[in-house]
Amino acid sequence: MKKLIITSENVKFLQKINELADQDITLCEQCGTCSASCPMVAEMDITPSQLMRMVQLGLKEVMETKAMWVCASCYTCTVRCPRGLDVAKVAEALRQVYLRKALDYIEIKKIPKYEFVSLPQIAIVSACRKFTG
Amino acid sequence: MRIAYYPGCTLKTTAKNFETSAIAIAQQLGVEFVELPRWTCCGTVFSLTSDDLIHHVAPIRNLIRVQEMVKRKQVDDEKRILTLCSMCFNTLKRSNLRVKENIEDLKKINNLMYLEEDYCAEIEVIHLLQLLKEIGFDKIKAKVKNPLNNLKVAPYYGCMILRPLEVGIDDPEDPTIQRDLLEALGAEVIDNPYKKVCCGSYQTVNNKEKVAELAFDILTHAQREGAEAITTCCPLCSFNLDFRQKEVLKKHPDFKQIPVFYITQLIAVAFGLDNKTLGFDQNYVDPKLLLKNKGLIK
Amino acid sequence: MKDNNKPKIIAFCCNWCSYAGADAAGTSRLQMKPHFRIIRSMCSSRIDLELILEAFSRGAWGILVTGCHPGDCHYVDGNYKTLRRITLLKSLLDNLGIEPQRVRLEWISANEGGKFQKVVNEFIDEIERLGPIKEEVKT
Amino acid sequence: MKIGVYVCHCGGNISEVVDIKKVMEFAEQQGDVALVKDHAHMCSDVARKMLVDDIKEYGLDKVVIAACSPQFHGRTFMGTVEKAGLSPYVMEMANIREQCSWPHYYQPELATKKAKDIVKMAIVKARLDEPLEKKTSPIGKRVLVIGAGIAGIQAALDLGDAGFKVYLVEKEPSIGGKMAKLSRTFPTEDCAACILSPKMADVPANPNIELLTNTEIESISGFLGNYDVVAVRKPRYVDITKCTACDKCAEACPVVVPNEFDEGLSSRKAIYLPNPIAVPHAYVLDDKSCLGLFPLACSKCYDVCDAGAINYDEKPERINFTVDTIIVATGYEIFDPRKKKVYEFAKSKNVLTALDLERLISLEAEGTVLRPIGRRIAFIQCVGSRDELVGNEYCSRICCMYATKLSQLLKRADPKRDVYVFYVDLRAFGKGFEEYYKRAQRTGVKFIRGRVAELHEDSHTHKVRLKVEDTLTREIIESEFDLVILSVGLRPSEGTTKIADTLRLIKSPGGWLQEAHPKFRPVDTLADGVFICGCAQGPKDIPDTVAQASAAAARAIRLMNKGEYEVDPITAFVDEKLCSGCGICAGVCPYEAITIELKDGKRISRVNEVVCQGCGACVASCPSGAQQQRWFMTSQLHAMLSAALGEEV
Ligand SMILES: Cc1cc2nc3c(=O)[nH]c(=O)nc-3n(C[C@H](O)[C@H](O)[C@H](O)COP(=O)(O)OP(=O)(O)OC[C@H]3O[C@@H](n4cnc5c(N)ncnc54)[C@H](O)[C@@H]3O)c2cc1C
Ligand SMILES: Cc1cc2nc3c(=O)[nH]c(=O)nc-3n(C[C@H](O)[C@H](O)[C@H](O)COP(=O)(O)OP(=O)(O)OC[C@H]3O[C@@H](n4cnc5c(N)ncnc54)[C@H](O)[C@@H]3O)c2cc1C
Ligand code: SF4
Ligand code: SF4
Ligand code: SF4
Ligand code: SF4
Ligand code: SF4
Ligand code: SF4
Ligand code: SF4
Ligand code: SF4
Repeated sequence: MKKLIITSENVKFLQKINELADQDITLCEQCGTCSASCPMVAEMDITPSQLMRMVQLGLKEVMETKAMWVCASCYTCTVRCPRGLDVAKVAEALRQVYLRKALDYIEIKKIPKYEFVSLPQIAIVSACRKFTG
Repeated sequence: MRIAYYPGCTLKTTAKNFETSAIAIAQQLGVEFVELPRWTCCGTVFSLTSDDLIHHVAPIRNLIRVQEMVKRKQVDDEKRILTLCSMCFNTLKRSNLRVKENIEDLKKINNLMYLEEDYCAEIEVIHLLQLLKEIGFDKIKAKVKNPLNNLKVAPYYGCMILRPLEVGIDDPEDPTIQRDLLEALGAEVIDNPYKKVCCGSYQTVNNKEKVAELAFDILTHAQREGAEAITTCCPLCSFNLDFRQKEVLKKHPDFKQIPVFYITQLIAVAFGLDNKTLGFDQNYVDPKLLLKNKGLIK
Repeated sequence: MKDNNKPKIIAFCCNWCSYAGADAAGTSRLQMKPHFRIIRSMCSSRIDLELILEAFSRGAWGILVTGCHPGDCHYVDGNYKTLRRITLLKSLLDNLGIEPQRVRLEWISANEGGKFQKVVNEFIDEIERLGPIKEEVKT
Repeated sequence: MKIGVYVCHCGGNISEVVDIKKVMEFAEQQGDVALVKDHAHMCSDVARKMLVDDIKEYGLDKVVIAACSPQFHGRTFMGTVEKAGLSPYVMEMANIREQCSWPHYYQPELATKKAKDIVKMAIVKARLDEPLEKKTSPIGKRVLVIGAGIAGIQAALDLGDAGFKVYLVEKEPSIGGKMAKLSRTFPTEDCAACILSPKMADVPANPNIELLTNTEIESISGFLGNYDVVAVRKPRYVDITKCTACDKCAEACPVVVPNEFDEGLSSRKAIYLPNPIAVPHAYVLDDKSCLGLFPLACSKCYDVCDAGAINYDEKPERINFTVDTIIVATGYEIFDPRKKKVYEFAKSKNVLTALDLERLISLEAEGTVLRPIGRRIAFIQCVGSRDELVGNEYCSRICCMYATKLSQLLKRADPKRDVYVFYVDLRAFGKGFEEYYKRAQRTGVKFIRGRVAELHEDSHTHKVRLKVEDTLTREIIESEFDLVILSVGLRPSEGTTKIADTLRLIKSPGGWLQEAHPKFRPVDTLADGVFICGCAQGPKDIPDTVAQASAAAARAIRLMNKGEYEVDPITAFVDEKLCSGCGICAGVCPYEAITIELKDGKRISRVNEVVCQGCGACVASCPSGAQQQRWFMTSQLHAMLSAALGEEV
């Protein structure tokens, strides 16, 4: 059994994400609307509502999950949250925390050349913006 | 009427057909797109974090271009900038909203730029669909020479013109703007329950299998309701729904391909414009066969 | 309050919450500095600019206005009126050369004796630091 | 002027700190003070008798009691001086206990000094006190009850039984409200119609109740004890005293329209019986769907009515009456689920509201099957409640329980059914509710924690596919159902909103009627003599509705039973010479007690002293110093300021 101990570190992490995302994540009522609205949820290791819960408790382990990277920033969750929370922004805030350490999530170099030729520019630019620091 | 027009990178390359068809139909409606001089990439996805101002500089710089055009009397519409690409629309509008709502941010962004005049936060960003609605679907209907009778079309909206709420141009849960427009063109409009479901967006770069899966859902649901064609108004949606059909076929060999139009291409067809200018060659699934079968082009 | 070296403070308390809160402080034997006198009104919304200026001109050093917490007003929304009025008044005082912090508005409920004590002691300390209003300002 | 000052020791509570003697000496020096005494316990019988005797013997006309807080013994001493023949408002208390001896226990010298100031403040105020008399106003025994759902019916019956005259006004052609539509009622599952219809029948049988159905309130003016009501009775075109409810007219009528009582699931004729248990039990002609009355286009119903009950020439009738108190019981409406687009209500054949289902089950019990209910059924909770997207943040309080009820009724009727309830939090807080929830679980209803994100009805199969996260297992469920029931929340009814405007009642967030105090005056409003009950005040179930209705009746009786009520005289009044008629005071008064009237061609402010509650806000707002409050005159406050600040007064 894990012991639940919320330390000031956890609180700081929550505050940081709150600040970056300009949200009060504490208000999430864990209704699951975001998860069931998400087109990418099948690809995620934790659901968006779980991601919100982990941030709410300040669990930094959330940084090791895949969900925030799988998020396509489609804002479906955002327009449906009954508490008016912007889950997409929270995912962005988490990505930023990672990327600002000058880390990249994907290696652009690994994308085959022929793909690059046909892909629309906006796809490439946004992928770079979302996945690289 | 001359209006400032922001093309964005994609419309100059993989979505050239979107631009040419849009310019062609606009001409018919008495609107001239005046391309921004020295425009830069908008950044494609607006910066979501509260402390990230630097990524708003590019969009705002483009809006300053409009200010300059207004001063030089290069446009008649003095308050607005038109976009075709949904992503550019979303990015520009969101940045614009941010500085409109937050004077401090506006000041900071103005300070981040050296060579530009200050942005006054008075420009409004609109999408082509909004302009068409404003012109009036009645007026558009009057221009139809070649009604799209019997053509069963399912409009697809994607995310960026619907969400988030403050940016969207229509009801995010039940958008109707393309439906009304297509009805004016005489088409039989099919309501696809997946019309607002995300196509996977930029995940197409590193996870094309998932995007293909989403495209499969979106397209087969439309087909189930009887659709023969899809319309979009975004180069990325278009790519994911059209080009990724190749990937769909790999996984679902029974899948029947379906043409994906830019909405402007169908308007042009209805207006009876010469289809040679409409860039059907740039579409992945050939739309010409369907149009020929329906007697809409020769 | 004839001792000229000690602050003279008037506390306006509304009948329903804050006067009862002051009573509660007393009942609990919470000790306070004595340099204040309470005037009861039915509602904090009775307190106007004229009364406060009158108090200053008669030698008050500071004025404490207390009312029920927002939402608890016995007269629907009297305390909101008070809040608006006091905010306005502070800018006026500034123009008159009276430090705005000489007027303080606090929400104190009937059972918040502890809060009443804390507010009074803090306020007296603060006003003591400011000292009396300068004679020339008074006229 | 003769002022008597009494200093209390409070058995040491005061005298151990404050030097009583010094305070007495100080008081003696003050002008107009004719007598100074002390006592160990001023509140004791002996001391109060002494006070009465002194007033008479020395001819005192003002009294200052330096003792405890007026909150503690103010009423006591007001009563005492009143006994001696003085106005209770010439007694002032100097609070030298709670606000002097107790909080300054360790500073006896400063406390004594402060006690002197406090006594002086009371003396200078007393000097300016006017002998106000407590006023009384007569009050009769007539009550208006607006709305005849279960709340209005209960209140009217309680009042009628207690011998009060009741006008019960209902805008619909029958009484009963929403409860009449329900199947069974949680948690005991009594049949709603079976327990309601005897109560409905009691209404016309009660000689003290005047029932006005098909009637709306046009205006209400006046105040407690004197509310003038104008009501308008809409034409029913059927004489309720003649109609035998034989149904011949409806049989003959060619017009078929949706039946609102069955939520549009069934149909009715243009002339119809509002519902099977309708009271009055008479038909009504719906002139909006009738083929036409002016000029008459059909008359089929008239031709077949043997009772001669139909009269096409009926006109709206204006009814005037006066009442002393008012009870508002105008109820609720269900949330319109079309506003929640993701649930595709109205677009889908197999997405219904819970109220629709109540009707289906009731009708099935009566032997009418309007549509199949199916095997797989899902309930979606919190539709239109707890949802910022639709602007309703509140919990509707009853939908968890009615879903618990309806789901198990369906499951028990056919145990082969799969019944699911998708909830966010299951709120089963009432008496017997948790046990009832457990019973539903035992019956086999599956409760899954998650808010349904979206649904879609297949255009071919008409199965409804919904998506939801089971937030306890974090699995995303996508599943198909034959029928989806939306557990819609409650909204204040249109009638409630209208009456709030007519009576100028305050609304709480969500638009419900605001009670005077959420704990201690739950059925009072801030308008004297106006009470609220049932769902007009907020979402609630039938037991709570009925409890509030009886409470409202009791609160109304409390006011009316004495025949008169006391009006506190510490009201505002206007010095007409100073008033400029600017109207600022009228704008700040929370009770709209102030009107601006023309007098000799000049606009002046007038305070209705029966309505004024004495907050003093108007006084503070008046730029001309024309508005004053009795017992808190500006002159009195100034005098107290001077005394407090050590000036000579
Ligand atoms: C689907 C559903 C199931 C329910 N099941 C249960 C249950 O099992 N058990 C339970 O305890 N509760 C249940 N309830 C709750 C129950 O319906 C309410 O508690 C109860 O009906 C409230 O009664 P009311 O008199 O306050 O309001 P209403 O029933 O709404 O009555 C208000 C009356 O006032 C009239 N009116 C409105 N405005 C005016 C006006 N301006 N002038 C004149 N007349 C006016 C209306 O016509 C109506 O007749 C359920 C509710 C719903 C929606
Ligand atoms: C921890 C806690 C917190 C709460 N917080 C809130 C809150 O924030 N808000 C809220 O609304 N409610 C709150 N409540 C609930 C609230 O306390 C009750 O609703 C309320 O006190 C009930 O009052 P009562 O008069 O019915 O019962 P009680 O307070 O129990 O009074 C019953 C009285 O009857 C006397 N008595 C009993 N038997 C006899 C007898 N045979 N003869 C003579 N006298 C008898 C008892 O001595 C007692 O004085 C809280 C309750 C608890 C336990
Ligand atoms: S929809 Fe909103 S409230 Fe519900 S779980 Fe997601 S973030 Fe939390
Ligand atoms: S924004 Fe991201 S998390 Fe939200 S629904 Fe879209 S993909 Fe899912
Ligand atoms: S009157 Fe008040 S102060 Fe005097 S004995 Fe009674 S309780 Fe104590
Ligand atoms: S026919 Fe006449 S008596 Fe019979 S129900 Fe109709 S109105 Fe009543
Ligand atoms: S007159 Fe009207 S109500 Fe009567 S039968 Fe004809 S249509 Fe029906
Ligand atoms: S009672 Fe239950 S279903 Fe209704 S709003 Fe409250 S939590 Fe939601
Ligand atoms: S004292 Fe208060 S209630 Fe009375 S008239 Fe003035 S504002 Fe209205
Ligand atoms: S605010 Fe004063 S001057 Fe103006 S109408 Fe009221 S009483 Fe008269």
